[in-house]
Amino acid sequence: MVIGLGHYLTVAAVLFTLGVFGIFINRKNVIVILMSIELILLAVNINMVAFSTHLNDIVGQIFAMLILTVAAAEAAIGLAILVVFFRNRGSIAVEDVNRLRG
Amino acid sequence: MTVTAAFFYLFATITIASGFMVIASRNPVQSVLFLILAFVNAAGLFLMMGAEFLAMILVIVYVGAVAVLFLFVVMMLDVDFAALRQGFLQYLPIGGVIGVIFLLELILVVGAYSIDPGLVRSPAVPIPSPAVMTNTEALGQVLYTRYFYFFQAAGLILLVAMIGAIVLTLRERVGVRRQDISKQNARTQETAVEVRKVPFRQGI
Amino acid sequence: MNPALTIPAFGPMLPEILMAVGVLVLVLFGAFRGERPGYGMSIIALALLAVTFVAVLMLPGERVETMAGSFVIDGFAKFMKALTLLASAGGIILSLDYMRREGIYRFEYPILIILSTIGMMMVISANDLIALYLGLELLSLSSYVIAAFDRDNARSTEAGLKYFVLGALSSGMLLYGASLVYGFAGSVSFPVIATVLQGNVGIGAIVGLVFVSAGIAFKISAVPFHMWTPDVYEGSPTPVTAFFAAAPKMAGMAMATRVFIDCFPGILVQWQQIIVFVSIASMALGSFAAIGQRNLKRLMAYSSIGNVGYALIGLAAGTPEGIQGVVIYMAIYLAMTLGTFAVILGMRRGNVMFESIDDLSGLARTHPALAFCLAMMMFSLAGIPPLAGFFAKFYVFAAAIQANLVTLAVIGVVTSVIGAYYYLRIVKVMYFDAPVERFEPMSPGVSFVLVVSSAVVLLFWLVPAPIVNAAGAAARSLF
Amino acid sequence: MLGFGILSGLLILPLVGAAFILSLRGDSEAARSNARWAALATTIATFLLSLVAWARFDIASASFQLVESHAWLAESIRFKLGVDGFSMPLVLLTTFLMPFCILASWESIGTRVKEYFVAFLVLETTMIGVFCALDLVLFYLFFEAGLIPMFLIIGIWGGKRRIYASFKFFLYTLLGSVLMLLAIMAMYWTAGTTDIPTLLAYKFASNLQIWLWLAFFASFAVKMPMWPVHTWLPDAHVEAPTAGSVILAGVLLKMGGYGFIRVSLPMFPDASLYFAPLVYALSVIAIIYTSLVALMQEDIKKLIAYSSVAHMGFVTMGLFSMNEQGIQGAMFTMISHGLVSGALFLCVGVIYDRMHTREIKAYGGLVNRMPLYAVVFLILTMANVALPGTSGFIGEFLTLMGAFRSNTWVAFFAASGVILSAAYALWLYRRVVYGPLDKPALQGIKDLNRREIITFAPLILLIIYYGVQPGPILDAFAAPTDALMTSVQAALATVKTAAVAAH
Amino acid sequence: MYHAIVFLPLVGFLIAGIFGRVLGARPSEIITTALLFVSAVLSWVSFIHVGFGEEPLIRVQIAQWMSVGDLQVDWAFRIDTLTAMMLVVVNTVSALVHLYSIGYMHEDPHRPRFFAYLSLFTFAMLMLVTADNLVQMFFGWEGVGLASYLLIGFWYQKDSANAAAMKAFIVNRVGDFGFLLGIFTIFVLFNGVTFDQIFPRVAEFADAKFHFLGIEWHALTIACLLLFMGAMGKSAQFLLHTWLPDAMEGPTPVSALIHAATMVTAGVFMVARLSPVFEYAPAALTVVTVIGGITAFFAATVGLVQNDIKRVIAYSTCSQLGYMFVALGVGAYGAGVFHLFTHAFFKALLFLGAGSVIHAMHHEQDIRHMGALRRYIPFTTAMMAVGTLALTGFPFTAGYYSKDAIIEAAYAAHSSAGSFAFLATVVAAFMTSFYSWRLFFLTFEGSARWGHHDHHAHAPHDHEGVEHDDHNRDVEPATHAQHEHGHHGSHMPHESPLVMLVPLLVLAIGAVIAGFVFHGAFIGEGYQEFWKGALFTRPENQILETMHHLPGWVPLLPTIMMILGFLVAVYMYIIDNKQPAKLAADHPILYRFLLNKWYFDELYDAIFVRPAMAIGRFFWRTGDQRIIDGLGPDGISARVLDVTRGVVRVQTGYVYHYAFAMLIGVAALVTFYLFRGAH
Repeated sequence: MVIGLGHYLTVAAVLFTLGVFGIFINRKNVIVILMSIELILLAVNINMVAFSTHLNDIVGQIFAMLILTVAAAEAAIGLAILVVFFRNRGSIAVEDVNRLRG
Repeated sequence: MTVTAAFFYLFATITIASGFMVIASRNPVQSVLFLILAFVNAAGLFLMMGAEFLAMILVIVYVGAVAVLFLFVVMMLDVDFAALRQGFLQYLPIGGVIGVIFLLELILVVGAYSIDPGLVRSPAVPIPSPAVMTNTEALGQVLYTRYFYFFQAAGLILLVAMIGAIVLTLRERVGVRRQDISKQNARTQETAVEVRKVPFRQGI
Repeated sequence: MNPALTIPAFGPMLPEILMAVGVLVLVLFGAFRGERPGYGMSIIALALLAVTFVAVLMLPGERVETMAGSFVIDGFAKFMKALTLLASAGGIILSLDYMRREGIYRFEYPILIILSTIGMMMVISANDLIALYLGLELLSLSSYVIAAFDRDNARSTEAGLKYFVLGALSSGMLLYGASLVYGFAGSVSFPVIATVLQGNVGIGAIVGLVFVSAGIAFKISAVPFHMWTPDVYEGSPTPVTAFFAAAPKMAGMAMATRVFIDCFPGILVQWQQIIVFVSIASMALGSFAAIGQRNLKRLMAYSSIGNVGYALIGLAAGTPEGIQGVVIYMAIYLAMTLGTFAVILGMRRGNVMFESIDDLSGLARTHPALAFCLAMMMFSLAGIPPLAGFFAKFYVFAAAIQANLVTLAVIGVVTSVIGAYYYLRIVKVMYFDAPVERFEPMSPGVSFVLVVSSAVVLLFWLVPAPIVNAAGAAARSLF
Repeated sequence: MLGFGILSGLLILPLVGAAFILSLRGDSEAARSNARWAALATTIATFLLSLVAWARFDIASASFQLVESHAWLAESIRFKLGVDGFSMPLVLLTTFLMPFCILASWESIGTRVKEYFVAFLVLETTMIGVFCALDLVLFYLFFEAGLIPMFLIIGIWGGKRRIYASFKFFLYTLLGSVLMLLAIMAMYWTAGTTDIPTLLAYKFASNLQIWLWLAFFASFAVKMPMWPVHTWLPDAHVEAPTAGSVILAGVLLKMGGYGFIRVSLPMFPDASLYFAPLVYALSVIAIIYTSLVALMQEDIKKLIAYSSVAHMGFVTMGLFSMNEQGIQGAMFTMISHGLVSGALFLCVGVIYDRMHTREIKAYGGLVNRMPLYAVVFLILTMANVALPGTSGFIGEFLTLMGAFRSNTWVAFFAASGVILSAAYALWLYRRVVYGPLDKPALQGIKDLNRREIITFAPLILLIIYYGVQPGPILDAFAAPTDALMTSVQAALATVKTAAVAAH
Repeated sequence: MYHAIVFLPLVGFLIAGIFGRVLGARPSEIITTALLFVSAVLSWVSFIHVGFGEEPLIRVQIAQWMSVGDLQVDWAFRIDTLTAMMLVVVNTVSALVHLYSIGYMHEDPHRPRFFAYLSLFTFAMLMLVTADNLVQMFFGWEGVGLASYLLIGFWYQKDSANAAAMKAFIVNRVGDFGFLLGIFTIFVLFNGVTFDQIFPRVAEFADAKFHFLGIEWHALTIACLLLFMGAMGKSAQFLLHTWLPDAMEGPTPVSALIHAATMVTAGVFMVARLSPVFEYAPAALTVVTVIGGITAFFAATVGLVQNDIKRVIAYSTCSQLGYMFVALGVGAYGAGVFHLFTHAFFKALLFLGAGSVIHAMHHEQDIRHMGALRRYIPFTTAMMAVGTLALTGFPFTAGYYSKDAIIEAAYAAHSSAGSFAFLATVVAAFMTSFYSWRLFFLTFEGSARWGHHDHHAHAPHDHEGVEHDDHNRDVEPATHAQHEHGHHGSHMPHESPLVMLVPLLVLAIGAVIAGFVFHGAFIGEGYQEFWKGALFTRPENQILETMHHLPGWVPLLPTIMMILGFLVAVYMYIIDNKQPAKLAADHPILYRFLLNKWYFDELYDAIFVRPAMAIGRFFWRTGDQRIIDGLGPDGISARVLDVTRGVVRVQTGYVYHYAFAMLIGVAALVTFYLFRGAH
């Protein structure tokens, strides 16, 4: 049984779905949503690296690396926003993020 | 079953299981920890694919910095673990069904790849054989030359992250006494000492 | 193979370089100068934008690739960059007075706008998926921050949070799609992808295309990836909303055009269906949902969703005429949006800003000129000739008819009639209802934006040639 | 052509007046008065200019005259103006009616005077533009642009349900015309131009004609308005201020008829023949249906509005009868109806200004205190029922004759409108003007004042003059009608040949 | 000259109409009357010139009216004997009525208006009779309708007058509906509407067919029938007669001029004018005969029981018009026109006489409340007697020649329609005699029934021309009718002023001698020389010949009927005046049937007026408001709002819903492409 590209892609697909699922199924707090996003990015990275290896093209790894960088930046900003939101509302429950609607 | 396959299934299973626990765990601290677990195992997968540098980065940057940041924030925000609210289970079935369908479709799509490799392609920058240079070196060679534009752009993004985090969270606290070295250095006798002539018998 | 030996051409990147260097200088300047009253930082930022604008205009018109093929400049990019710069400048000018009076001014605001603008320009010139992603992230991350810029305001931070969460999700989707496209086409470079993906391609690439489209659709707030828009527009500080409604839309549409026309021209049949679907859904939702709004900013959010739908009609056509329509549409939409937000920013009494439609009641009596301008904006948005908005719609619908997308065009005009209802309602409130208390006089910056955009909207029909011809040239440069 | 011609002048002049009024400062009585006089002067100047155009117009020629063409959207979409025998009289009608509208608003408009006159002047430009445009996009531009000032006029200075009426007016007509816009585009891509003279010579494929015709029909039918898309009109009329109603009935409705004769009939002759039965049916229904509805109205303006719908039924019927009598009669009906219904709305305005109600019940016996008014109203009523000797007769007679020539059923049913119109018009007259003056509120009502007499006199003189001497207008229609007939006959011949071949 | 004849009344109208208020009443009266007299004198001149001169046809072109394609319509006069005769009738009667009105209307504050209307009417009537084409005739046709409308509604404060005016106009329009279609048919056939274009070519179309309403008709028949519909309306023939009795709401001189002498005969004139066409449409002529016969009979029966002095005469007019149509229908155009001519004199006389009575009785019109007036107003009585004799056909009066000629012609036609018409006219002759004498006796003989009946006079519709409105600033107190009226009952009936009596006298002379003098020219040996082809008869039409060779009893029959009618009237109203009431009581159904005019008004109300209103209301409330608006704009906007509410509800504000929407969007697209298959 050879572990091929398909296996990695499947793992990535499952992780991606879990990430997406985590975003809309989560009712607890926003931080988990941020983690779900990290899962999605992780899935993408697995994809990228898998393809990179498969295609024998290093660009995929470059891409993955840049995604990692950006993901870090994103996490920083996300957490910063979360903090100011918490300061204002005293909660980070997802259900409390609903002042704006209609 | 080869060793490769065994490791693959080990890493893959743990990654997916911890990924699931990230979103399923009731305690966000546990979620962060599962996230770290997922990252570490994913780094294993990276290693198996030959992306050693990325695997290292994943552990260092993600586990070392990002995940810890998460942990820090979770602790700091002192979240109360409120009970699941009404309405959650109501949406779970339909959400689950759509999620599962979505997943199956994705697997179907990526599965198709392994069967049909598709068109002949020529890579822009082929990965040099590990014998010629290491993965890290290969990355470095193109990142700072051919792709230095991306590198600069990533720098700008990090700058934004920095500015953003500061502008959002930094508060100038009034009434906090701080040491201001330049101010101290700039003091001269004239500014520091005031000589006043005290009128006789009148007080200041 | 040693690419390091060839130094890429920096000329085409001059505007970006200017901006990047400028923004670093600004950061340093701001950091050392600290918080001071006055418009200093903003003025410098505006000057920077102006210089960049000139640099953009001086770029060559023909297509040039640089940075190992990651960066491209052509007539289209030139035109859209110019529009984007104007939009950003508008965003800064509109914020001049507001931020101070609301007490939320910090020098980082113009810096973030500039950074975001750099992202937009990168996106417009992106010639591969990585450049696209990086530009998009630069744009988005700055946007998340300025959405939450009023950090002591629950609504603003909520807007920032929602924008961030959904934006991150969408960029995740875009990335996933990009990874699939990369995997199935074997390259991230648009020209390569374009040659590889021709005609009957595998499902993998198409699913990748779907995910990429989702990411793009999120940025231009097209249905069903629009849901952040009303909330973010309502919650953000008004100048920020104006900026969001104007600048990222320019970049977003440019990005969409770039991706679909430059990267996936070979599978037009496939993506055309996505665009048609998204376009119809956006037009319909924009029209219907806006009717139920009382808040002007929220209404403008739905309006922008609808307008994106119309602009996408031109893209769906996939022809030079269609792209010309998109370009013209965006140019005119820019003027209408900035003008409308200028009026919204003029709704102030003392320290209170008003943003409900009812607060406009009787504006025609208290501020005839203001009301007139807003009314013209509304009629223009509704697409009534001879105002500019009509021509915007004219070109995209004409392209759709030419491309035989008659159903799309018919749905488009019908929804535009439905949409006309809510624009009319604003006119009605201003002109037919009894007046309420006067607003304060507008600040000079806001008035300036209003006057310029009103002039464009009102007088476009007399001298349409400059924009039309430039847009035509821009569109042809893509084909 | 570098310079601007006389038609540009007609378009620009009202805008100049509007700009001048806008530049007036303040809302003092003096400013209002200046605005009124400026508006009056502008409209009169425009009218005089249109007379100059009329003088330079060669009535015998069927081609477009006073043509000017400026670069615009594209090489094939130009800012092109010109008039022929169909449009010139309509231009004159527009410029002629405008001063009366200004006069009618002299005292009745007390609020936001400047805006009011600006709106009217802008409206005038758009109306003239519709009739002068020689490019379909330009035509559409003016066609739609008129909605804006009219919307404001109804909405700001209208009656109780003005908001409903203005929205209905706006959205209804907008919905109709957007389809026309799509058709224009389709024509553009098919023929490569939107230049009207070129398109007149272009032959569209028959199956395409059907769709294009329907799209244009959607617009023109709403604008006319034809049954069953007429319901915006009564509401708009009732709520609009007097001058608004005058313009609405006098000019705006004519755009639909003008569109038919400018676009539908000559450019899509096959489709026009194909759909003629539909138009006939709708016209006849309109005539009978709306006449009956008019009979039961309790509001004077609504009654006149419904009668307008019926009269427009005569217009469409005449146009699609596709013979000289029908077409020229229809065109004449439009001119005549412009004068008559315009004057009738002015008439209603007179008593509305005094009593602020349009309920028929509120009136009665006006002749006792307003003999002059009664005379004016009588003449207009008679013109409305198409009494020979008034201009109304010429049009109605000719359209009926045209219809009779092409289909006796249509003429038969349409002619019943002759009876019904007498019924509703006279009944209105009886209830409003005749009878004893026993309503207390009416005891102090005053007869026409000097301004009102000046307003009515020319209208009535023209109505009677054209009833006795319709030549000046009818002759203008003759040449283009002949040209149109030639092309329609050619199409008819083709269809017949095809039919024969099919058998 | 012809310009003067036609346009002088117009001048009078304009002067009185526009400057009447400035000039005052008396100058207006004098100007209009004087102009009319000039016109009348000129008419006589032209009549003698045309009728007894050489020139067959004079055509006077005035101006072009319409020129559209093949349709050429001019303003032009066509003067032949028929026209000249009509000019005489119209202008003479009109001039006399003008004169008479000076006296009759002297109390009325709106005299300028009244005289303006009269002149307008005269002008329109002249345009009608001088028309050289059908459209101009239609102009006059509708013009007289307008004038009639205005004059019937002259006393606009009376609701009944307004209603009657409206009714007259609308019923006439029903006729005009046919007239118009007739014109169109003629145009389609002949490609022209001018008589000169039509008449020479009629024979070509003798057998032509024409599709009308999906049926193939004999072309000329359908054209004539449609045109005749117009005539029916204007001449108040059966089915379209209902307006005429109501028209008596107008001032009495109006009734004399318009609703007796001139306008109502326009239909007769039209058929006579178009005799070249009708001659080729025998079926149409049959219809004309039958309708005429029915009208003659029907109107006479109703006339038997009416109590309003003017209504009796109105029904009489209606009946006499039926006679005229009978004559036309059987082809005896001369007889019809001759009766038109004579009828104008005696019927105008009767009306004006009735006016004089009403004047004398202070606006009392009910003959049951009169009686014994012979002693108070002897001159009027005499004049009325002359009129009655002429109407009933007393030998050697005008009616004797013309009416008897018609009855003979009907007999001579030897057709079933003719026989029917003969029967109807004979019976009608009897009834005419009866009701005329009944009227006469009730009014002038017997006992005075008016002294103690003052309460009745206050019923509003019974007063003619009384200004009730004290607020009216136009009322001149000295001549205010109420002044006299207030003392009603204490005044004796009085003879009318001279200005009213002179016209009576002139007309009486006409009523006596017109038949005797002109019968030769109109229907006798001078026929051809007199008419010179203005009345066309086909060679096969030999009715005038046949009339001279009838069995002896036929010419005597009308006279016998006249005498019978007289005798019955004498018996019932002089000898045993309880009889009428008893008769009415014995036959209540018949009596009420007749009294209510065969219930025509009620019938029309039920089948036309009410349904029209009901349908109108239905179309408005249900059609327009519920269906069209309900399904159209209002319905759509309501649906749009429903959708809006739904869409807005989806925007919950929860991030997970938003994310879910995105997921669904992507999933849907992916699914779409998966199942569509990437091809």
